[in-house]
Amino acid sequence: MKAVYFAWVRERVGLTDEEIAPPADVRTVADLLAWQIARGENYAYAFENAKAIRAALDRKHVKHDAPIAGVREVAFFPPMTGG
Amino acid sequence: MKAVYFAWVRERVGLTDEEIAPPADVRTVADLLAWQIARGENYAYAFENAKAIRAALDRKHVKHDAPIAGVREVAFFPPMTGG
Amino acid sequence: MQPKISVRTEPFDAAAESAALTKGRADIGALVSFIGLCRDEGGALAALELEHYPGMAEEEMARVAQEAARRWPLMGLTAIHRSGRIAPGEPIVLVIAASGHRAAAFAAAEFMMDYLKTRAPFWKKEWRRDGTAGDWVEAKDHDDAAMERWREPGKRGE
Amino acid sequence: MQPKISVRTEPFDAAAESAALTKGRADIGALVSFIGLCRDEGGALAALELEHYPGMAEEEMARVAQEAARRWPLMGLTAIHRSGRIAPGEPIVLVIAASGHRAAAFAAAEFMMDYLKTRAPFWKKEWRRDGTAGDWVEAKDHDDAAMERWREPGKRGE
Repeated sequence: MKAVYFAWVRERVGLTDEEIAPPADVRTVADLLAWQIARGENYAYAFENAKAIRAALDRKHVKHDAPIAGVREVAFFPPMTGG
Repeated sequence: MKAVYFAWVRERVGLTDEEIAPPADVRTVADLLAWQIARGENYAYAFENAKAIRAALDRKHVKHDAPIAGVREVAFFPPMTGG
Repeated sequence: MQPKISVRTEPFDAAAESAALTKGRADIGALVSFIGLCRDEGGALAALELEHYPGMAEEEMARVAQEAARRWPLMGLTAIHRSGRIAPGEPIVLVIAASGHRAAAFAAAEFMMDYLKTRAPFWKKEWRRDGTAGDWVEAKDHDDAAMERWREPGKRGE
Repeated sequence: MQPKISVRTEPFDAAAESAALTKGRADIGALVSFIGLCRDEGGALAALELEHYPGMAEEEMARVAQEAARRWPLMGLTAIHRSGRIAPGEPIVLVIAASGHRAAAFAAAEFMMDYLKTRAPFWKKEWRRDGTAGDWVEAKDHDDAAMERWREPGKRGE
């Protein structure tokens, strides 16, 4: 699964994207956020406030309870400020 | 007092403008409309449906009960269709 | 903020009017433009002839613009209305509202149009392709309704 | 009606985009354009840096445009969003909605902006005149509220 990061999530993680291989018990976006936090200080910093993190699965907005099974690309980013 | 006419009111009256001198008992726009109707067939045709006639006194929209004392220019026209 | 009001026969340059409002400043966040065009749905229209009340048309447009400027924090407001014969597809009216934020710019531009439609002394007459005069365009109830809603409490963007 | 969606670094030509929508047709009565500009109220901003999610940004803009086209009878819809560094006073986003009547064109353009603000994956970072990085612009509650009102019954112009 490819993970992509934007804005201050990207800056805090220190990567624009990476391949990730979460274990089988990581089933939802919320699970994935918890798993990411345990991966290191940069991830803990990026994802410390789960409420401030938006997610997209294969380029579609999802809520944190969305299942990640079969997803090729997961994106994490702050609330959008375009326009 | 100068009377000016626009759109189909102008076409029916057959004039763009004229000097009028209504008698002293013509006090409001409604009075003026009734007085105009009595002036001839073209005026009767133009002003037959008083509800369809809008008026302006010295270039400001008014209702038919507005007094005309001291007014220099009265305008009669249909509801506006600009924009 | 001094609104720019104009009635004229020649076409307007919407891009130039927008540029005139934004030039040399960086406090405008939102620019909303409305262009009203001469429409011919049936294919029988040669032109609309726009008649106006010289003097009052400009004054009424200015009064509406001042009311918009009173209601919303505007940094620019332009209203140009053409008169004379206008062919299908050609522009009739331009309104541009500039503000710090989009809600005020959208509301002010729509308010201007709703008020101009029912208060500015302009009338449209149809000319047909066969050279004959058509009808005077009739005022629409929904235009009055569009204006009335600005009198309700909780108006947008204020 | 096929909406035109674009994300790009270079400036857009709003007049050319409007002309592309209206060219050769006489059924459009109303054209509403919105331009969002980079604003600098304090005088300390060198530029905004617009980051976006390539691919998803275009897709989400297209989804919002399709929703607008479903809600209102549109004859044209264009949405262009820039990315990269944008200086104060420069345009960031353009939305143009064309319709037979003004209520639909106004509503569709404002709907597009309200949805783009909260759904299109763009983020703004401030760069200060002293060369240092400023803050990431924070999302505003009133933008969410602006989007939510389109879910209420009795939506405008529909």
